[in-house]
Amino acid sequence: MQNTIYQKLLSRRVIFSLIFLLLLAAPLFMSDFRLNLLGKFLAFAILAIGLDLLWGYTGVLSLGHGIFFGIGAYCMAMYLKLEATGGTLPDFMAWSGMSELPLIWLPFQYPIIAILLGILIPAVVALFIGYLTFRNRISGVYFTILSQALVLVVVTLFVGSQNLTGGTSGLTNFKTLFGFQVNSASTQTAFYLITVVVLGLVFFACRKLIKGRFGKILVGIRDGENRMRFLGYNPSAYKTFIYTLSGGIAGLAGMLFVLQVGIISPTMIGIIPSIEMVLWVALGGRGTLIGPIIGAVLVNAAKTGFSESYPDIWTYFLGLLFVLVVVFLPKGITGLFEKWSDRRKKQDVSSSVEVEKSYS
Amino acid sequence: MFGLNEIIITLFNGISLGSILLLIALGLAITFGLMNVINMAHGELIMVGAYITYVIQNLFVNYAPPEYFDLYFIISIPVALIVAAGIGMLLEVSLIRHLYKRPLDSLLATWGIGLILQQTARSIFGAPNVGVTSPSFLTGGLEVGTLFLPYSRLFILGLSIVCLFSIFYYFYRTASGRRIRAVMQNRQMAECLGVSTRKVDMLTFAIGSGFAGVAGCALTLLGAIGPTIGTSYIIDAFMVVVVGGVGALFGAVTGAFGIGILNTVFEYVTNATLGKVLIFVVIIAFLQWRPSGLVMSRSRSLD
Amino acid sequence: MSIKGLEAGYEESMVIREIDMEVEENQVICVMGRNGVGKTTLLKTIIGILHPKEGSIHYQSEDITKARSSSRAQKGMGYVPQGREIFPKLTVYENLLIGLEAGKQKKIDEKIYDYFPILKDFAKRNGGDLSGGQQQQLAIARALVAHPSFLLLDEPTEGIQPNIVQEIQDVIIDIKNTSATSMILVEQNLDFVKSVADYLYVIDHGSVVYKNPIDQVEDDEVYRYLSV
Amino acid sequence: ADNAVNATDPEEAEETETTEESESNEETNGDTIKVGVLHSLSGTMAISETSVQQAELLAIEEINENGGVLGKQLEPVVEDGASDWPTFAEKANKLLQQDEVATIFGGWTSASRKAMLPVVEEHNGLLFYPVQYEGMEDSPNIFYTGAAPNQQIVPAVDWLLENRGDSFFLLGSDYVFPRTANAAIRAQLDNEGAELVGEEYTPLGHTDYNTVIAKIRNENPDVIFNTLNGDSNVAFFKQLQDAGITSDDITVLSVSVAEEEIKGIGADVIEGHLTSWNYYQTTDTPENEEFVANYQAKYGEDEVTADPIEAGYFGVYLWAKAVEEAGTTDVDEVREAAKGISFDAPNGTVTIDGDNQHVYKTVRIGEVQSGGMISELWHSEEPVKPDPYLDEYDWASDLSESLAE
Amino acid sequence: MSQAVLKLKKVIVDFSGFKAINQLDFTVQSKSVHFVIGPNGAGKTTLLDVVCGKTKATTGEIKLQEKKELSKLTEDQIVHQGISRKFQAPTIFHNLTVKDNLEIAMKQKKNLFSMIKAKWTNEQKKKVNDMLDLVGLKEEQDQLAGSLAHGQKQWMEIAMVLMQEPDIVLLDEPIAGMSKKERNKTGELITKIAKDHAVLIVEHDMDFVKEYADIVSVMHEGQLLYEGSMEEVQNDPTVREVYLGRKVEENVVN
Ligand SMILES: Nc1ncnc2c1ncn2[C@@H]1O[C@H](COP(=O)(O)OP(=O)(O)OP(=O)(O)O)[C@@H](O)[C@H]1O
Ligand SMILES: Nc1ncnc2c1ncn2[C@@H]1O[C@H](COP(=O)(O)OP(=O)(O)OP(=O)(O)O)[C@@H](O)[C@H]1O
Ligand SMILES: NC(N)=O
Ligand SMILES: [Mg+2]
Ligand SMILES: [Mg+2]
Repeated sequence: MQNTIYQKLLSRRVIFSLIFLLLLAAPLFMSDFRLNLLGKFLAFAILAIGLDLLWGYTGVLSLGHGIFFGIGAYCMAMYLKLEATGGTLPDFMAWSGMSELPLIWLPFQYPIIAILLGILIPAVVALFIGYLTFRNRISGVYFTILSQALVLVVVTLFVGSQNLTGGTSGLTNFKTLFGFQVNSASTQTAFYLITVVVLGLVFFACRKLIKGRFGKILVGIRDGENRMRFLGYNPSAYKTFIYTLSGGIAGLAGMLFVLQVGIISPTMIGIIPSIEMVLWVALGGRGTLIGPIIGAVLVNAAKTGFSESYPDIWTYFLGLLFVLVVVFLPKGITGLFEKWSDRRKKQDVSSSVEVEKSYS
Repeated sequence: MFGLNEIIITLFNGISLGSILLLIALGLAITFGLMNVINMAHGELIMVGAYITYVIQNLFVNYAPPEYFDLYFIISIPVALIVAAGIGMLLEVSLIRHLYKRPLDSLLATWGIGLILQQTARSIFGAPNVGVTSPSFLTGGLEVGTLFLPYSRLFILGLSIVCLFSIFYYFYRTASGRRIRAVMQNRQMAECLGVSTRKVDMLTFAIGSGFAGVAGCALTLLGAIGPTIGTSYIIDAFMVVVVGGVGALFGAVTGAFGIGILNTVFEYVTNATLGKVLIFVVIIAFLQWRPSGLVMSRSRSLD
Repeated sequence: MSIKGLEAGYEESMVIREIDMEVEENQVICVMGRNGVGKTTLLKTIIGILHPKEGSIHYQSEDITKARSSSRAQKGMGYVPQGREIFPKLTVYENLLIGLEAGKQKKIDEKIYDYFPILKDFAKRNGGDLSGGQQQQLAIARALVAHPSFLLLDEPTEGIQPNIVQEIQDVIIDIKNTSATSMILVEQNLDFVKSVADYLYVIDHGSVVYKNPIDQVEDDEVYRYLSV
Repeated sequence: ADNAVNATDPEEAEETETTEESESNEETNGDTIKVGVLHSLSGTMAISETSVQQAELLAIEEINENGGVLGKQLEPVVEDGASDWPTFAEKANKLLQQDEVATIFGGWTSASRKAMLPVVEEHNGLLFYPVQYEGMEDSPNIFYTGAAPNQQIVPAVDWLLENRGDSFFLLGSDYVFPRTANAAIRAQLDNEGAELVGEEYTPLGHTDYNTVIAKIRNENPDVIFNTLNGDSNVAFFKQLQDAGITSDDITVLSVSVAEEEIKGIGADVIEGHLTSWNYYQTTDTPENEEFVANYQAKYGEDEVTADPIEAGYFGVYLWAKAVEEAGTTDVDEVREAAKGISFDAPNGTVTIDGDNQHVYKTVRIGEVQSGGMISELWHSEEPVKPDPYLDEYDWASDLSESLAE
Repeated sequence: MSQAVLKLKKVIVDFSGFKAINQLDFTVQSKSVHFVIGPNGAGKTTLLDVVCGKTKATTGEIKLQEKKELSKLTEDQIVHQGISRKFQAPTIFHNLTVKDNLEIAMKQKKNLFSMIKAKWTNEQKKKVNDMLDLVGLKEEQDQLAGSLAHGQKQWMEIAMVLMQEPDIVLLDEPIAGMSKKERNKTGELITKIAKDHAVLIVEHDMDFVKEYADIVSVMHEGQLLYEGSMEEVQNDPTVREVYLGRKVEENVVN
């Protein structure tokens, strides 16, 4: 028994490393356009890992991760925009009657600060919201719906503050980063590789976090928050921490997104993308760390594929995909794998107990 | 700054917005509040109601004598109810029933359903908005002094109250309603006591969906009818239910009118964008005070 | 009721195996056994919450192995689950009304309130607010209002104050005497069992290891099965 | 297969900038020329954009029936922008890099155009953008076939001041087009000594106009200059009518409401209000008669045509003509050849202005009729030269100065 | 007997008008097995709820060791004050193994940052192993807790309570659903615990109470009806009337 577990672990490690190497080698055999798409998907995958920490492990479903993603992306974009306009005011500010750079844009003249803020601001926003909601034991669907309303508000705010954010159009038309042409093929390849490395780092950091006792506590909070209080834990603190962490990770993902896609706009942080983010996790398999990565890549690949092949009716397929996966693969794709390998191993009775999870 | 007149008209507008919110949230208060199904396709069921109204209007234009035209709207309401309920029932049988134990999953699956329904509408009716002409008895309004209260608004207010009371009566005063509540609280035990939970589930989801249809019908008086009509209302509907307290019908009423009035006031003194932001701040503050909505249901169980 | 070769469990783990049981009209069968041997699982299978992998259940000479719980209830089976399973947000009165779903009568028999007077006092309170013991009483009452012809009781005295335990015992005896109701009763308390049962089964590891009419039961023997 | 082709050519992105490379691409395309058609077919913008897409496909079909371009058939590659600007960028990238299309016809919102702009510039592609917009832009890789502000908004304000009164209420959706347009209108009103009594913005998709209407009622303007976009128009006009305010009380002039939108609003609701465009379905030219007939024959008798639909339609012809002129689909040569090219479009003769790649168009102000058609009240003497930066107007000098940077 | 560890003064718990606990004064002595009995609905569970912070007292004060006021603390803070609670229905973590359940219950620093760094120490391993032995769940240690039988779950929950090494142990009907033999084992365990801790138990099984109680409090309608040894309690006529009934009476006579 002990032995097989060890073997499993070992083989898993091998598989992970193989995938990682394959991703690193992708520039050798993929076209620029496809590589760029894959890089975008992997940025999404980073976010999905953070979201899964929150949902799969801690049982908090956020339909509002778009805003953290967005804030990170905007931070990066603000720097890129300033870099592109080279000292003059960005065009949308001029149209909105501004005469000088607003205060909150000032720090974003410096790339390092912009990058740091791209992680910090979303994390702090999450910390603030998390503190206010979890402290008061707003949980389950209440939190979920609230997080969704939050998206609505943030988007409204971003759209409404056109002089600061570029409004509906968002920020685009970038030129350079650290002096490199952001749109050139070689820079894009570099961005892709950075994304792969960041993904790997985030993955292993999160894995380390949840493999220990900490992870068990998260599961405890997911399955019986109140019970954890009577064991002496303060679930609010844990939830707030994970929320903050996943907010920061989302911000990081947003930055990588902007670098590769070259635009961020409120449509990318709104209700619909926020829900889709959750779908990546669900589809890949929540409560596993590899699941969200698979989910993010597959859903987006499917989305791109469907829409390229059937531009006028592709949403049928996407909708159907969601429905089928949720109904028939409640544990996502990784759940399918698990079932499959379980069946092959025909383990003893103990593992076969199906326990109903109730996440709310 | 404010004259009495302004206060009254703002109040009326707030109540009117509240009644719209209530109407779109009532069905959701059933499917989400009672059944715990996070039905993201609720907005698309509203869309179904709106398109039904459009279709019936066109039937009247093409086949009925013009003097009967206004009747189309009266007929649309029950038809929208029935068709939306039918679609709801179909959804329940094919999909929702697999998801009762997984409320958050229901969110995802119904999101997919929403996508499919939207695309279906686009395929059938085309992507552009379609036009519905309000019946003549609902154009114009009631003039009270300097106030002007549009009939369409008054009608929606009345309709939402009628819907509310029929739902309340049904759920809290009839045996069938009691069965529904029992099943929603403990499906397995209700089954063991002889309640056919399959029937009850189907019926309940159908009722919730049906009221979405009615809301869609009413919304044709106010706004655009297109494939994405649902998305503009769905968040508001959920907010109403959450502020009111999930599972509490009366909470939904207070939630709807509370949000409606506050939103109108905020929007009046600031602008539409800021109004939206302010209302959210108020809701967060409110939930600090009442974390599980206005009508809290204390339960002794641990989780 | 006749049960033949019943096997049931959760997912892939079989909890009960090859259980045969005959219950005649107006007979009270008692099931005893240590924790986790499958008593609850047996009752759940009989009422239809669990579906057996093997074997059959016949009730009033009808095969109900595949029937839904609700139709079993409609056929006159009543169930008092372990853990009470009260509808928490229905009032006590409404809980009882749901109990009526399975029967033909439309009104609650006042006799219920004679058995459990607190139910009348608390009629308007939410079921979920009752104390553990109060809920247990409500659960029994809820099963009784429909006048079931076959009653499944899973540890009905768990968590009940002694004088009410006594009353429940009386109620069971009363039902046995005044109607033709058959019962399967799961209990831990041998004294209680002896005072109401006609027949005793002891289950261990999912199978019947001992059965005897109650008058032939020897305490020591039973205790031996009940201990390890 | 596409992947495989591209894999052999990793530096392709850079090389497309050189002419030789583009020509060699052309050869691999064989007997057809691929053109991209990129509009929102799903999401909220689909309500407007699908019809433009239809018109462009109609034009492509017509051109193909007449022998194609340079003797080759056009092969439309349709993509869905999904009402999401990053998706527009992605798909534009895909069309240029993967499909190597000769040009893209697409976009509706200014935001979608701004998303595609860096992509077409980076890969030296072409974009034909068919919708009226706020101006302040002239990318060498974009042809703007909709109206510039001086071809729609400025003359509309002039006309209103002359004919309807001088107290204005500005109502718009909260994004770049209405905000920028209104900045120009403010300057213009200021210059004319007219009165601005209110300015309100509502989020895109806003559906409750009670409060805005209450504000309008308080201010009682002569004119509401309406730059609302999309669904909001339906809600606004329905609720305006419910509030008992008719076109006799206050004139609403809209710049984003055309025949198509009127269908969704209901003609009786908006009857008597005004619009400003370059084209109406009722525009009386032989080209238009044919266009409407063909469009309805293909897409149904109930379908209407409208300004952006027409602009999408003639954009395809303008491109085709420029390609014929250039004798190649090479972007730089087409751009050069396009300068000054004219085409007899349904709205009249349109000419590409070589300075800014916008087109000369006739301005028309019309009134909505009970049947949903718009009848022209006024039109400019001749096609107006496009002036995206409003350079010709003194009152706009502040504005364009700050914007030109 | 030694000093009082827990003292309730004039505590009222009001559920929208219904006083589940009404002006209750209540004291728990250290190192004693203190049983609370009383009719269904007397307020016993509510008493435990109030002590462990699950329910907030409407008025009154609850003091630990004469100084610490509990009613202001949150549930988890109360746990760290040394009060642990087992609930009436087993509430355990179904998706964790038996061992994991004990691991997270174990006494340790339970704030966020200590937990991120937490590692098994040898001492901790031993503690968990000993506890598994004690409650006889050694073989099941790697099973998911959800797959245990009702009785085993009860055991595991007691183990979880003990892992917290509390000063005061609150048990709500710990032997419900246990067989005779297991009851005895539980009883012995309780006696063992009470060597260093105070144990407050709600129970309906009179035989069990009789065997293990140091002090018995009888609650009725939210108030203390009687307090004393089991013998005294059994002989009190009011207690007999409202609670015990005739059978126990017979037993007592026998
Ligand atoms: N939901 C479940 N999923 C998986 N296994 C279960 C489930 N419920 C019970 N079991 C297993 O089934 C076996 C029998 O449980 P059951 O509840 O029938 O026992 P019991 O005899 O009623 O015990 P008790 O006296 O404690 O009530 C136990 O070993 C338990 O592990
Ligand atoms: N949340 C609540 N709302 C209303 N009444 C409540 C609530 N909680 C408890 N009660 C009432 O308070 C009384 C005391 O309940 P409690 O659970 O303390 O009883 P108990 O002594 O533990 O009974 P049992 O022995 O049956 O478990 C009961 O009458 C119960 O109905
Ligand atoms: N260009 C526009 N109408 O957004
Ligand atoms: Mg049991
Ligand atoms: Mg109790």
